[in-house]
Amino acid sequence: MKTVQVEYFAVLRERTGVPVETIETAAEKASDLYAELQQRHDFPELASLKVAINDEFADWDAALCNGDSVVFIPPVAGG
Amino acid sequence: MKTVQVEYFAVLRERTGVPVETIETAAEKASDLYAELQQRHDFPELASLKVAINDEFADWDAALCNGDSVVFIPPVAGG
Amino acid sequence: MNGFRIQSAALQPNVDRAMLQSEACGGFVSFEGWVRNRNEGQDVLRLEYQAYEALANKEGNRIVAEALQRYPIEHALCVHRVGALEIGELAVWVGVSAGHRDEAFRACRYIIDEVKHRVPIWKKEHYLNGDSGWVNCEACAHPGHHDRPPEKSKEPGA
Amino acid sequence: MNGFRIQSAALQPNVDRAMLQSEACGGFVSFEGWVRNRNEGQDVLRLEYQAYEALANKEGNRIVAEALQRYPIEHALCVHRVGALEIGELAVWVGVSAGHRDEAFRACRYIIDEVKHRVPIWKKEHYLNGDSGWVNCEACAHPGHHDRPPEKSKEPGA
Repeated sequence: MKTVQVEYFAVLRERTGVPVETIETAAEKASDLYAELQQRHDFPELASLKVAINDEFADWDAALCNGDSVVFIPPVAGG
Repeated sequence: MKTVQVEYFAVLRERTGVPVETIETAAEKASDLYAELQQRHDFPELASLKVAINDEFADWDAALCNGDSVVFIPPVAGG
Repeated sequence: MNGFRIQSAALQPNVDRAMLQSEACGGFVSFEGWVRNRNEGQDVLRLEYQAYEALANKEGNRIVAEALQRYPIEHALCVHRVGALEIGELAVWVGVSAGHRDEAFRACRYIIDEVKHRVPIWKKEHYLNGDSGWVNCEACAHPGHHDRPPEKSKEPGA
Repeated sequence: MNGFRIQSAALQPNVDRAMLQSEACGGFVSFEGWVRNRNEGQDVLRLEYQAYEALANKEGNRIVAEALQRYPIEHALCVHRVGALEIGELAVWVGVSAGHRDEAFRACRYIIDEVKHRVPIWKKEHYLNGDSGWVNCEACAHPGHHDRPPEKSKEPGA
């Protein structure tokens, strides 16, 4: 088990009701963690999202380490 | 013979030394008038210029009428 | 004075524009994104922008650096607002100064296009009919949340 | 608030920009032409713009009308300065507001390109070395008038 910090934005923050969670997880990869949270919070399908680990874009296959900060990124709409 | 008013801009005004002249001329066409003035004022070749009659772009072949106002237009450089 | 920045205070294009001036520059192009009163056929009351600031600043600064590398320009700056915005307010400003106008136009266009596609900033529209929705998020529609119907558009906004 | 205008007073882009705002517009693009300190390899001290105002206003307004017809934009305005200008001063300003940014960029570019090619306005540059010359006038070079050498460029300036 590892501990990661997950910060939520936009639709994800609306679904969770909190901006940030500290999570104990057995997830190996970012995509595993998303699947876990998707069930709990009724998140949208992964296909339309990106992920950032420690404030940098990452692959969904990237390994999660203890203490990582993770952000799931729904489709952006700046400007 | 007809009387036309010719207004000068840019390099042409520098060559004539005056912004406007009233000219008695036998010139039939705008190009004839330019040829006449070119000799008197050492104007550049006609090919690079345009002409306006009564504040509208005109053909060099346009007939001149008594009382017309004529402007010869060197290459523009606004902006 | 090059880069990207996020702020919650109202943008001041005059102040930022002055920072891009240079005696070597003959051309300056700026883009302003304003909050419209309609989008996708719905009457919009107000907007809310949210940013993942740490990554948005990184990605925004990368985009401006790319523009400076691709085009022979002098200065380039992009400022994006976050928080609650009213109709007509300025949401994003891009300014580019260059020796010649062609490069200024192209670099300005590059920056706003890339910012809209890549920078993690989200926009929630609040509609006249009481609904609201996160723009461009087809997957966000959710019965019971008063989100608007899924969007078909792949192009992010104006 | 659409059109073209010439003025000898300093341009005020903020004032004109405010006239183009509309709640239906999501995008605004502006171009500014500044007086550069160098052109075609020579150090420029100052500039002098001269306009054939009656025809310049007609042609300028035609160009803006063309832009409004060609592109789905809301407002378009171009203001050109005449008289003596110092380095760094604003010589021409174009502003375009539109529902979407693509049209605003394209219409703004169209207007400045056409204005530079078609509107009877002339620019005289005064150089550090004491020479001066009417820009773009290849035929204007004239021994004894301290005009600069003929230009090869067919493209009118920045």
